[in-house]
Amino acid sequence: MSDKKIIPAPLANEGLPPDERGLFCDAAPREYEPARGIMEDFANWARSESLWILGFGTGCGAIELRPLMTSRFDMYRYGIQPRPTPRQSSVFVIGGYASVKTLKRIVRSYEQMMGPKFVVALGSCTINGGMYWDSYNTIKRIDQYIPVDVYITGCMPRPEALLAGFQELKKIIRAGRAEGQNEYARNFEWFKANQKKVIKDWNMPDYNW
Amino acid sequence: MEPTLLGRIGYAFLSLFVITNYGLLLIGSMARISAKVQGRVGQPVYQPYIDIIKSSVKRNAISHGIMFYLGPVFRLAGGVGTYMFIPAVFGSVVFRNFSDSGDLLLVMYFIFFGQLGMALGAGEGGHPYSAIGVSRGLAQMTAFEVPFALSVIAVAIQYGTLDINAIVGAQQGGFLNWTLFTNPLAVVAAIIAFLGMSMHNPFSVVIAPQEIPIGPPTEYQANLLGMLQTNRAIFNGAKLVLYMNLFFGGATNILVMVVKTFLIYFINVFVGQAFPRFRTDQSIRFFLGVPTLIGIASVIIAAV
Amino acid sequence: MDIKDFIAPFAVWKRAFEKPFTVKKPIDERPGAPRYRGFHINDADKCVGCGTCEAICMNRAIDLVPVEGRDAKEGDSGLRPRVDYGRCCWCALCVDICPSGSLNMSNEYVWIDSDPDVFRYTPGVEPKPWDGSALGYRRAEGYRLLDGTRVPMPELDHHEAVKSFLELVRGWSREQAEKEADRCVSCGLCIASCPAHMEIPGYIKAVRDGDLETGLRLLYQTNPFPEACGRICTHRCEEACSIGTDGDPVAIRWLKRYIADQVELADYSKALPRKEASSGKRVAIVGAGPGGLSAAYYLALLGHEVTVHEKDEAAGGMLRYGIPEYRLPYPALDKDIGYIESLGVKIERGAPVGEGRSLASLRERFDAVFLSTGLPAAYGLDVPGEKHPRVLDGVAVLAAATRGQVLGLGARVAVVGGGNVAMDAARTALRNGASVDILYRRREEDMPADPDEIREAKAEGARLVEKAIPLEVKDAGGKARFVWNEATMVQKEAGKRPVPEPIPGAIHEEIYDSVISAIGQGPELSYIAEADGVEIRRFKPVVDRDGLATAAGKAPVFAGGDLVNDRKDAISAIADGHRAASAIDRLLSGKGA
Amino acid sequence: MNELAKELAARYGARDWHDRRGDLSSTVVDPIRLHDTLAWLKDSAGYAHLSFATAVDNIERGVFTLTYTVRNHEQGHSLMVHADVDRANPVVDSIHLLWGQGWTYQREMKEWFGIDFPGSPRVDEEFVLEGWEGPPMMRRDFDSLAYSDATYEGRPGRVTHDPATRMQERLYPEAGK
Amino acid sequence: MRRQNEHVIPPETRATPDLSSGKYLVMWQGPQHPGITGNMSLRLVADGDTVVDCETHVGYLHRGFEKLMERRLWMQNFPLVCRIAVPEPDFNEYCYAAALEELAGVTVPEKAVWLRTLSLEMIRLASFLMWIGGQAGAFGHGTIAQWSVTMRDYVLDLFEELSGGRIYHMYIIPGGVRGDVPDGFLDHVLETMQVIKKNLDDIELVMFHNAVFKMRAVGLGYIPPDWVDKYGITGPNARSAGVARDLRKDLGYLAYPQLDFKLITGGRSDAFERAELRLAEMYQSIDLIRQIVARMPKDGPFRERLPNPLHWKIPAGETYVAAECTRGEYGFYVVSDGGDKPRRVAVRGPSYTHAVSVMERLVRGVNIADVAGLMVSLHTYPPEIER
Repeated sequence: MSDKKIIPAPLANEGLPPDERGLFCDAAPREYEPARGIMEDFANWARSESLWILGFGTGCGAIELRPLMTSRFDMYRYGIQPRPTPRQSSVFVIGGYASVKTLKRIVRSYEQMMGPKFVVALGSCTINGGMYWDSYNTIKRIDQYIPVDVYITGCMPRPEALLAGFQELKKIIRAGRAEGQNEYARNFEWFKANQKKVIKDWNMPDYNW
Repeated sequence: MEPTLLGRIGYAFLSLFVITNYGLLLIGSMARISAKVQGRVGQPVYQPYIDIIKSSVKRNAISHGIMFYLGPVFRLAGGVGTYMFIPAVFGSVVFRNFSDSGDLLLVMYFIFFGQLGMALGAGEGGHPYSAIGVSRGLAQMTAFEVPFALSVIAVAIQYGTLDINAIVGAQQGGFLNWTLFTNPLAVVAAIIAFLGMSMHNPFSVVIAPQEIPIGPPTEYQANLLGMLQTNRAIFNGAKLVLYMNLFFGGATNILVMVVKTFLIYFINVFVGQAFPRFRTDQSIRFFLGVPTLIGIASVIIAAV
Repeated sequence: MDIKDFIAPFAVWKRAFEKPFTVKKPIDERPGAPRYRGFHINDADKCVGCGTCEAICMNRAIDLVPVEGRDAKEGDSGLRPRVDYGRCCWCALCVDICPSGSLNMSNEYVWIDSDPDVFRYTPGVEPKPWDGSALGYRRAEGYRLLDGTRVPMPELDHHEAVKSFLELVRGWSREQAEKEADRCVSCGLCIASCPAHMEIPGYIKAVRDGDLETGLRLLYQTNPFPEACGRICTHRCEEACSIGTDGDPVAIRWLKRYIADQVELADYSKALPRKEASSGKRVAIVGAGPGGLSAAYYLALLGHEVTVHEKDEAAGGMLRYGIPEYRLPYPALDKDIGYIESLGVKIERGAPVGEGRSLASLRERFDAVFLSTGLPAAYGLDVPGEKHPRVLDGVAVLAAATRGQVLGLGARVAVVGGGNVAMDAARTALRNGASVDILYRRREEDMPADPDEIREAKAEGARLVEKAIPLEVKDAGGKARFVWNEATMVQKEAGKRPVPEPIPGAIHEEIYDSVISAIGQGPELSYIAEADGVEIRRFKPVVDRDGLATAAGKAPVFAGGDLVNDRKDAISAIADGHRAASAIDRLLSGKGA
Repeated sequence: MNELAKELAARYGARDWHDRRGDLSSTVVDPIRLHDTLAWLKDSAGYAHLSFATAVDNIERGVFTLTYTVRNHEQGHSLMVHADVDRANPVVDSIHLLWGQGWTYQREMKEWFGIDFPGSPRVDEEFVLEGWEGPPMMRRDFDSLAYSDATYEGRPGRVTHDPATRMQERLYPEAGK
Repeated sequence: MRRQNEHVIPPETRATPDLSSGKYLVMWQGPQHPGITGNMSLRLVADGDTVVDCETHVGYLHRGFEKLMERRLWMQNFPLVCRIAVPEPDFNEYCYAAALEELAGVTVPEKAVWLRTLSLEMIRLASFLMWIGGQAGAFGHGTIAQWSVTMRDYVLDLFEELSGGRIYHMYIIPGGVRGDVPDGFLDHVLETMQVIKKNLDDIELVMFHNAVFKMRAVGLGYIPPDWVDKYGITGPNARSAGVARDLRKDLGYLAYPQLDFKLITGGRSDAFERAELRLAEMYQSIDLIRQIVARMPKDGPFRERLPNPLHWKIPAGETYVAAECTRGEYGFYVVSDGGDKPRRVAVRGPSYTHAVSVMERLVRGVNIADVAGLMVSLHTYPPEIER
C-alpha cells in the first residue's frame, strides 16, 4: 500500500490525566490509498467474502443476529461470522439506537478495528432516532459519529433483511465504495467534535488505537 | 536415489505447500461437518482461504513491540518445524521432509515451541484476556503433555527407536501391526491428549469466546492473524501426520494419509460437538487422572 | 454422574443425518406473513389528508406534505402522509386509526441503502415496489381505534312527533355529547367547508374538556346564531368530516347546539368578548335575518351603532318564518337574537324599507348600509291553474304557522317540490292532521332537501311521489285537482345529472284540499332604486368579495345572505354578514378595504 | 386488611389507606418513619418481598412521593407504602440493610430524581448515565425533547403541514385578514 | 462433583482488595464481550482464576422509557413498552394494558383473555428456548444454541402469523388484542409445538445427560432459600431454591386459573437445577399452549372499544400489575393524574435484582470461566434493568 499521505499531527489526548498520556498512542488516523487495479479488486473480493462481525450487541438489533448466526439463517454460508474482538473484526453492526454510554464504546471499538472496516446500521433508530427521537440518552444519527456503509431500515429488521443488507455491503465492497476508514480519517476532526459534543466525560485517548 | 540437499529443500517446500492446503481444506470441511450437526449448511469449504487472504490484505495493523510480532512467527515456526521433521508419507521422497533418526524428540520440542512463542507474544499484547488465555493454555498444555508424552515414551520403548520413519516402518505389513492394536492403551492416552492439543471441546477453554474473547490471539489482527490461521492449518496437519505415523501405521501414499488424518481429526469434531468445555482446573484434573494412568499403563506394557 | 452422561451427548450426531433447519434462499423463500407489518401503502385517492396518522404517531415519523396534482378541496386537504423510516417503529397505529382506511401496510420488509436520506417517501404517491401489495397488515374487521358510529340522538317518536310542534331532536346529555366529541380527531378538514369557517375542532375540544364557555366563545367568533345553527344548519362541515369517510361523520351540528343549550343566556356575557368602545359610526341593516343580525352583532361588537330594519313583526327572518317550530323552537332563536340585542343592536320591527323609508334615505342617515333581505317571494308553479285558491305558497304557509294562524289546509295536501321548504311544509301539514303527498320532478336522491328531513318526513307519514312533472291544477268543487305527468330519468349529457323526460300518456291526477307549492323563492328587490347605483344582474345585487355592492354616492352599500349568495342557507348568510361587518368596519375606521 | 391498616396507623401513623384491588392496597407514612414501617412490615407482618421501590415527582405539591411495594406471599397481598419527601431537600433513610437489592433502587432514585439515601452503597455513583451534566432527568421539570434537540442532531429535511392551515391557504386565503 | 452440603455461601460484604498490590487482575467483562447477556458489563477483580469482587455496570441500553412514557399519550405508549425487554415484549404489553384497563375500568372480552394467555405462553417458550441456547453456549456447547434458536424462530413465525410482527408483536393492546386468530393458525401452533417438543427431547438428552455440563453447572451459583426474600428473587431462581411462588398461581391473572398446571419447584438451587427447572417449564409451556388451543373460544369479540386514543384520559389513580415472566415477577407501576398521559410508569423487571445485587454477590469466589455461565443461569436481560 502506498503511504504517500502526510501523517497528521499528534493528538492532544486532553481527556486523559497528564501522567497517563504517555501510555496511550497519540497518532491520529490517516488515510490509506487503495491498491490499484486488479489487486484491489481481488482484495475487495476477499474482504467481501469474509465478513467478520464484531460481537457487540449495542442495542436491541442484537436479537435478530442470533437467528442469523444459527441454523435457520446460517450466515456462515455467506462467509459472515461473529468475532469476539474488534481487532479481528471487519464489520461493525450497530444494533439500533445507541445510548451515549454505548456510543462511547462504539467509538472505541470502531477505532480499534483494523481497516478496511465496514459499518452496517440496523433499524430506524440509526437513521433518524427512531422511536427514541425525544430521548435524552440516545443519539439520533449514527453517521454523525462513525461512517456508515449500509443502512437497513426496520424495527426490527428481519434476519432476511439483514442478510440482504450484507449482500448489499458485499456489492459495495466489491465496487470499492466502502471506504469508511478513509472517510473517518479524512473527517476525523468533525467526527471527533461530534463525539465529544455528546460524550461529556471523555476520559479516553482521542483515537483508540 | 537420494536427492541433494537442495532437492530436499525443494521437496520440503512442496510438502509444506501440500500440507498447508490440506490443513485448510480439512478445517473447512470439518466446519461443514460441524454445521451439519448443528442443523445448518455451514461455510464453504474454501472459506479459510478467503479468511487468510482477507487478513493479509488489511490496510493497517497495530503493534505492541517486537515480541508481539514474534509471537505468530514463533508459532508458525513451531508449526512448520513440527511438520518439517515428520515424514508425511512413508517411503515417499517428496514427503519425507527432514525426518531423520531422533526426529521424534525434535517434534516433541516443536510442539511446545509454538505454544511458548505464542505465549510470549500474546503476553506483550497487554490485553488481560490474552494473559488469561496464555496462562490457561500453558496450564492445559502441561496437563495434556503428560499422557501424550507417556504414550510417546511407550511407543518409543515398544519400537526401540526415536526415528519416526522407523516407527512407521515397524508398523507396516497389515493393520494389525499398527500401534493401535499392538499398544491400544498408548493410543487411547494419546488420543485423549490430542483432544486437548487441538483445543476442541471440551478442552477449548483457552480460546473460549464466551469467557475470554478468544484468549491469546485477542490482540492479533491483519497479517499476524493470517499467519496464525496458516499455522493452524500446518500445525494441525503436522500433528495429524505425527499421530498417524505413531499410532495408525503411517501412510504409504498421499491418499491413505488423507483418509487416515481426516478420520483422526474427525475424532475431535465427534467429541467436540457433543460436549461443552471444561474449566482449566477441570481439564487439568482430567488429564492428570485417567489418561495419565492409561499412559503409565501403556509404558509399563511396552516396557515388559 | 453415570455412564449415560458420557454416551448420551453423542446423540447430537443424530441431527447430522437429518435435513438442516436452514432456509435455502431466505430472502426469496420467506415473504412476510400475510399480516406482516411492512412498509406503508396508501390509497391516495381514498386518503383525505386529515393527518390523524400524524397525530397518533408517537415517533413523529409522519409528515403531511403537498402532493403534485392534488390541490386542497372540500373534505380533502390535498396533503398526503410521508413516512420517515428513520423514525417509524412499524406499530401500525396509523393503520388502525386511519379514518378513511386508506393507509395500510404491505408485507414487504427489505429496504437497504447506503444513503441515509432516502428512507422517507409518500406512500401511494411515490411508486414503490410494494405498491398494491395484497398482503400485509390490515386492521382487523370491526376493529378500529376510532368509533365509526355516531352517538344516537334522542328524538321524538314519529307517531308522537306528528301530533304536535314539539321539538323533535331532544339534544344530548353531557355524557353523550362528550362521547360524541371524543370521536373527533381534530383534523380541521371541516373548517374549510363551513361557509363561516368556524373553529370546529376547537369547540369540539371544549365539549370534550367540559369547558363550554370556551366553546361558546369559539362559536361566537364566527357565528352569533349557535342555537339556530346548532339545529338547522345544513352542516356541510359534516360532509367534509374525515371520520365520515368510513363511518358516521362527527355530529358537529349537535355539538354546537349542545354548547349553546348548556350555557344560560345570562352567562353569555361572561364567556363572550366585550363590546369595544363606541366608534360613533352608525350602520343600517335591512332585514333581521341571520345575515343581517350577524352583521349587526359583529358591528356592534366593534363599537358601531347598529339599527336593523325588519319588515315583519319579529326578528329572525327565515329562521323564524321559514323553519317550523319543531325544528327550531322560538325560545332558542330568541336566545340568539336576545344576546345580539343585548349588545345594543336596535331592531326596528315592522319597518320595511321601501316607500317612505327608502334606501337612499338610509344612506343619508347612516354611515353604511347592509342589505340582507333574503328571498321572500315564492315562485309559482308555472302551470295552468296555478292561481287556484287552493294552491298555496309554501313559505307563506310556514310563516302563517309561525304566526299561529289557522292554516285550514284540509285533510289531503299535496306538496310540490323537493327542497327543505317542501319538507317543512309537508311536515307542518302532517302536524295539522292532513295526509300529505310530496310530488317531485326527479328522484328522491336528487332532492335538494336535507336527507334527514326527507327521511323524517317519510317516517312521519308523508307519501313521496317521485318523477312527477306538474301539468295543471283544475278546480274540483272548491278543491284542487292536481294533474301530473310521470317522468323517466334520461341521461342527456355525460357527466351532468339526468333530466326527467315525461312519459307520453302517463298522466296521473289526484284531488287535494290544498296544493302547497314549494319549488323555490326569489328576491324582492323593489326597494333598490336605480339611483342607488347598485348593479343588479340575474335578480341579484352584484357584490365584491367583501359584499360591497356600491361605494359610490353617500354611505356605501353592502349586501349579503340569500340575496346574493348561491348557497342559500343560514350559515352562508351568517358568513356573509360577518364578512360584510369586517369590511364595513375597515371602511369606517379608515383602515382601508 | 383493616387490622393491618389500624396497626400501621397505631404504630407508625400510617394514613390514607386505599384498597386499590383485592390484593393491592396503599398507605402513606411520614418519610421519617418509612424505614421503621418497612422493617416492621418485613419482619413482623409477613411483607417480606420487596417488589420494587420508586418515586413519583409531584412537582405541584413540591414533593417526591416514594413508593415501596411489598408483598406478603402467604396472604397474597401487596401493599404500596408511600411517603412524601420535600422536593427541595430530598433525603430518606436507606433500606439497603433490609433488602439486598435496596441499594440499586436507591442508586436509581438518586440519579433519576436526586433523592439522597445517606449510607447506601455506591449511591453517589452514576447508575445508568455516564457523564450526565443535566438535572436529574426523571424530574418533571426536565424536558427530554428540548434536551434531545439541543444535544443530538436530527436528520434535516423534515417539514409538515397542518391540514386546516393548508386548506385555508389554498381555499379561502382571504379569511383571517 | 460437589455436593449440596459443600455449597459455599459467598460473603455478604464486598471484598476490598488492594489493587495497587499487583496481586489482583482487574478486568471488564462487557459490554463488548460475547459472554455477557445483552449489553452490560461486569468489573471483575480476580485473584488468579477466582473472582474476589464484582461490580455491575448497567445503562448501556438506557433509553429513558419512563421519561418518554410521560411524554406520550396512553395509547401511544403501547408500541413503546414492548421495547423494554426485547426477548419478551409481550409481558410488557400485557402488564401495561392490564394496568390501564384496571385504572380505566375496562373489562376485556373472554376471547382476548385466552389470546393473551396464548401469546404470553408462546413468548415464554420462545424466551426459554433462547435462554437454553445461551446457557449451553456459556459453557461452550454451541450446538444447543444452534438448535434452540431455530426452535425459537418457529415460535416467532407463529407470532408473525398472529400479530404481524416477529420480535415486537404489539399484539396485546389496551382493551384486548389486535386481531383474531388467522385461519389455520391454531393448527400451526400445534404442529410447531410437536416439532419443538421433539427437539427439546434431543436437547434434554444431550445437554442434561452430559458429564461436562454437569461438572460445570452442578454446584455453581448456589442461592440459599433465605435469599429469596432478602434479595427479592422471583421466578425459576426462587422456585429452584425451593420457594413455591409463581404469580400465575398466586395472582391468577388471565386464563391461568382455568388451566391445569403444577408449580415446579426444586431445592438444590444451583445452575444445573435452575436449568433443569426451566426445561421442565418449557415442557409445561408446551402443555399449556396445547390446553389453551383446545379451550380457545371460537367466536366473540376480541377487543373492547376504548375512547378515541387521541384524547383518552384515564381517571386519576395508581396500580401495580405484575405477571410471571420467564425470569420472575414482571410488573408495571402506573400512576395517572387524570390526564391523557401517564404521570409515572415504573417497570419492575426481575433482572433488576438478579443481574445486579444477586449477581454481584454470587460471583464472589467463582472461577472467571464460570462468570458467563453463572450470569446466564440467573437468566437476566439488561434492558429491563435500566429501561
